[in-house]
Amino acid sequence: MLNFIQQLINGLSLGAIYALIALGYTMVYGIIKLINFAHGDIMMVGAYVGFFSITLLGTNVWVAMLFAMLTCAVLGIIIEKVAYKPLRNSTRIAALITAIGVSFFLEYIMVFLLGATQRVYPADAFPTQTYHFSGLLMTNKDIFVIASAVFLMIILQLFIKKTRTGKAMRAVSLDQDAASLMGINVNHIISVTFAIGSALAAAAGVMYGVFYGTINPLMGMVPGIKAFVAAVLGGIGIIPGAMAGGFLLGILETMVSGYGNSLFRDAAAYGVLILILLIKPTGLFGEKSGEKI
Amino acid sequence: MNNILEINHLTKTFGGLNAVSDVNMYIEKGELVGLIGPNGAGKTTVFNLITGVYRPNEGSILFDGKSIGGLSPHRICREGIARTFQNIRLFKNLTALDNVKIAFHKEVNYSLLSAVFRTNRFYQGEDQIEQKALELLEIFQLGDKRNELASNLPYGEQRRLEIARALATDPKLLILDEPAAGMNPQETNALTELIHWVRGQFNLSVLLIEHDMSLVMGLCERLYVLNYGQILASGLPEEIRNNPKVIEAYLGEEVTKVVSGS
Amino acid sequence: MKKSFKRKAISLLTTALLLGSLAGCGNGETSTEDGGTNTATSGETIKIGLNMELSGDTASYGSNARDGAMLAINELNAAGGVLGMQIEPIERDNKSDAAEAATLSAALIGEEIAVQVGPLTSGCVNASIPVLSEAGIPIVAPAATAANITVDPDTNEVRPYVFRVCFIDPFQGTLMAQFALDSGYTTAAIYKDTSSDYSQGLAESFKTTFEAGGGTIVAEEGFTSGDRDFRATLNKIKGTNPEFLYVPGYYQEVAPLIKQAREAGITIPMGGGDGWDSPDTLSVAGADALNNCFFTNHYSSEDADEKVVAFVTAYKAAYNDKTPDAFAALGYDAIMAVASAIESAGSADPQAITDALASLTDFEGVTGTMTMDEQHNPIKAGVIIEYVDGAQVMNTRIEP
Amino acid sequence: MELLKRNPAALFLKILILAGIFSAIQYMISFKILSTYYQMTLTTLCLNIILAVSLNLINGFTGQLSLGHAGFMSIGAYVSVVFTQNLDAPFLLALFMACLGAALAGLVIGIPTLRLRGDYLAIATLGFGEIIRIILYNIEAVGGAAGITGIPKLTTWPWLFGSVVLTILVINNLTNSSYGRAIVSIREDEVASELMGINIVNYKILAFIVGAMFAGLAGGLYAHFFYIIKPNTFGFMKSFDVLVMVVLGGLGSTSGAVIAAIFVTILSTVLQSFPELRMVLYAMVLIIVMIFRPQGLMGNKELSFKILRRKRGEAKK
Repeated sequence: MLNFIQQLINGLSLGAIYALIALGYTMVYGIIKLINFAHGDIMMVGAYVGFFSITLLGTNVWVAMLFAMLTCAVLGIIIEKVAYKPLRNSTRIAALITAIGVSFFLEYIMVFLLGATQRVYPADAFPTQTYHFSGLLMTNKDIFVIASAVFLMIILQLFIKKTRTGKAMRAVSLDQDAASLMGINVNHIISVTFAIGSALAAAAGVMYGVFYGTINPLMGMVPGIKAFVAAVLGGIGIIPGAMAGGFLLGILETMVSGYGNSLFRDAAAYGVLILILLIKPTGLFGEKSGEKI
Repeated sequence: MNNILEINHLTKTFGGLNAVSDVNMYIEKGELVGLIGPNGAGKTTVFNLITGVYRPNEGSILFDGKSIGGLSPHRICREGIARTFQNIRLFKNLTALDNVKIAFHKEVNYSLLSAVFRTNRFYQGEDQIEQKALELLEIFQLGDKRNELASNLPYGEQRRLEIARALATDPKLLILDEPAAGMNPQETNALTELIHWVRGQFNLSVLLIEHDMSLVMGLCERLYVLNYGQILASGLPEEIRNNPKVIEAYLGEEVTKVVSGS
Repeated sequence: MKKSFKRKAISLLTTALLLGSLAGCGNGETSTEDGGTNTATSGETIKIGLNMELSGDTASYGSNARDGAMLAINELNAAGGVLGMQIEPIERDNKSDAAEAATLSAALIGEEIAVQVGPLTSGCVNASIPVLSEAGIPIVAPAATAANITVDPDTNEVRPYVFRVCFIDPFQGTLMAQFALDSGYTTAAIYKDTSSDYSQGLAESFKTTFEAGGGTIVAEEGFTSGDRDFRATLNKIKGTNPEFLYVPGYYQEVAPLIKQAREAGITIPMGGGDGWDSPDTLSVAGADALNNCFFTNHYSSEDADEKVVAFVTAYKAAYNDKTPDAFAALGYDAIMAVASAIESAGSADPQAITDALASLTDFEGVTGTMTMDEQHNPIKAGVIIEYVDGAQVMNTRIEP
Repeated sequence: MELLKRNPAALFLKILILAGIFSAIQYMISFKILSTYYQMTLTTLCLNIILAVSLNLINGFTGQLSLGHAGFMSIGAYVSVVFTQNLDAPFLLALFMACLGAALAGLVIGIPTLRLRGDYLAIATLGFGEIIRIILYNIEAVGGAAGITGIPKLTTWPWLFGSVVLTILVINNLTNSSYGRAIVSIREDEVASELMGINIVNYKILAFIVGAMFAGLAGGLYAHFFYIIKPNTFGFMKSFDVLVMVVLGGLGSTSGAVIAAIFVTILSTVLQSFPELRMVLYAMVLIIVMIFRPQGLMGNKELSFKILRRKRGEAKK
């Protein structure tokens, strides 16, 4: 039982990283209905910006995170304007292929500029502290990522439900044409969405670096796909769903490794994706909506 | 059995809202029926229910005596219902001829292997389809446009091509969603004649949604009026024209339009 | 219409500018590539094909080995070359792809190379062998540790043109298992990288030796390269109460793994192979976590041996203060072994090099002194290195 | 035979050209004019053509984004090797089983996921490819991560040539039939297509199976040429390479896919020494082509004598 709770904690903190990335994924998908394959790679760029901010500028981890978020917000806007916007009225397959192109572009431009070797995140940027409660084990980093995932999810949810921009986002995600008729500047709203989504990815990137100690140009690929699985699991386009999906996926992977066969952990994650797509493609929190004809 | 289509208690809800509720309709064989109503009344939803795009929550749809409610669209098409779309949905990057050929799909009489190995049967089948498709294009005066991409055709011709494509599926019931939208009066007149002629020639029943009242009144033998997802009235065109409820429903819309400044 | 064209034109321009700036950076970065050839004076050169993994998932092994090899070539050329001839490296990227590696070997044969150094991974080496052997060109694999590289597994015959400068998987696994048994441990767990044949090979030989010596393997778990979170499996392993944990993997995964193991309260000794060796292991896992950790290696970059010190200094000077890992050292040694073979053969003819490589004796490399055995595997010392408060300390040196 | 009557001159010409290409290369191989390197590049080229043409059926003609082509290829490779190495089956049977195995996998993944919208399919096929790889890692019988080595070299030029011709022929004949038009109509407008009586799920699955089948063929040929197969060979990167070819050549143009496969194979050889740049360039090709010509360079046009003639006619006007 104790071991089970320990595994649950492990699962939650792994899931928190997925959740953070999934939040941005789900926002972008919600608004332009595009799987932004590059999202995981924006996280990677964020991790690098944080890394250089700490090592070259000597900032602390919080300033580094802020830097990373700002840089990636701008990067997100640029990516949208350059690569996605011209394709807004194209076929879905064209947009998807572009997204894959952007993803590879970010990965290999970083390999080209910085080399494929990994970088070590300075360990003293965020010293680990370990807490024991009656046989259970938790580090300050666990608490930090879980808390940030929940905190950011709540902020984001409030932002979307309460603010003017948030409401405009919802309107755009429901019907772009109608929203623009209502006087909403659709381009502006899409830019804001990309900025927020990318900033969240950057935050996740810095946390990833702090948490696991190393970063490399291809680090975004797998977490990116996993985060997408998390977003689908929770119901894509739904903010609390992304977080729940992230945590669920983290726990699932932990349980497969901890009680099943660690060799098939990733297979289980993709298996769940295919399963959820079959049984309830709209995800756990999603509602069905028909296509307009 | 004199009715080609019979709809009973048809209901469809979206997220708790009734888009269509308790609709009852029938169409007799060979009849030309219109479905009218203000914007957002649920007309296209009824069409989508009949053609299987949506599944009804309640109610039955009988086509030629057979229940088709809940069948998938391609099955319903094979039963003999064909349609056009409010905002034209041609296969834009294909030629006019290919658009029609695709709709002849259920007449393909050669197997996949025949196609791969190019047997004689394949060539015969293709020739037949090509010939039929060309005939149909000629009927709709599109013969010389056969190799044009659908997206390059002028608006009116796209509408005609869509009807031709629908007829290629050999329907018993043709469903037209605002066929005259965006046409000038001259074109509308030609269309009216065309629909009349097509019905006789192909031995069809026709159900159409239309906003253009002159077309509806001149063409349809019977009308249904839909408002807020419910049948408000039905009857002969003259009866509908003078029905106070209908006038109110339409007037209401006009008034809102004026108020909202559109 | 016009407007959308303008928008597209702008985005094209932006991308073009990006590409332009990219190409600009590229010139500066890749200048090391042909650094070795510029001192060539005599018309005759010895062409060495470098068939390496420079992109794809094992790109970091290939680029480090390439750097080590280029350093060796530059040193040799600066010292007047081999037999008075300059060495001309022909560098090719096999994209970590076996088919590509084979194709490149064929291309290198066309360029009349005397010998091929690389690829790094056993799979790519295996794919290269048939082409090169047919043409009678020797291949020196710096780091292909799979047992079946130099010997044909079907016929059990030694492949005449295939050599390597590293010890083989079974050697490392056996070494560590023996070490664990000697230390008095009777139960062990294995946590291996299932996506790497290297890791699987080490795990297998560890298991065989350990069980043959009377020990029990209580758990065998796996991760895949790229993983960073190992806590769930570590907790599971912890539950099986092993006395020793064998983690044959590469430092990218092993370092966070060790750290997480210690955080999860796994205090038992842990062991691994040469894949552990990197300064990153220390900086990621931390000195405390690494106490009571041991790994088998070809060489240690912190070794006080003067050959090693000279190599590390030269490497750091050449590559932005980067510390050479085992791949870099093995790449360097592969070139040096080839050079030594050419000198002793007195000829750069492929067949002469092959014969000289087969009888290579007491060649002093950075990774140890080696003598080629009849199976074309170097007989060389292996070391077990222990981490003591962050420092690599030679625990045991096992002479051949 | 109708086939002979239709346009005997063109048919004769085509056969003549093919026979010419075949014998010219066979001559060069037999008399060792073509070095091993060029033979290997030629093999890669042929495999790329098969992969690009078959993926184009799924991505280009049907409009469904599949990112799991390398997964199907790996199934073909492993199945064929099991047949030749462990069961001593003749090569033809092994290749046939490779196709069958991959087609079966296409069916298994196709039935559930093709009911979904396009973007889910992309992710599902990606996950599917990964699952295959993970499973292969963990099957000791096929060598785990190390894969299988020492595969007999059975893939020769006649096999390659025959396979390329077969692939192009089958896919071309399929797409130029009613079945092919049905498939294309799905890409153009799924809803309209279904309302015209086309069972879109069936046709998507058909395209998927046929595409997977030829990927399996490519896998079998690959395994018996390059001596070794391992799970990592068939990663996402391989699928990505093929996708670049399809996009470049035109989504829905078989001749475009062939041309692009040739072009990309040569380009990748030229860029050998600039590995990172190659990937950056590939990525930019995807982005730029999609922005300026979302239908791909050739669009859905086929290169044929007819087009050439028409072009000349236009120029005269």
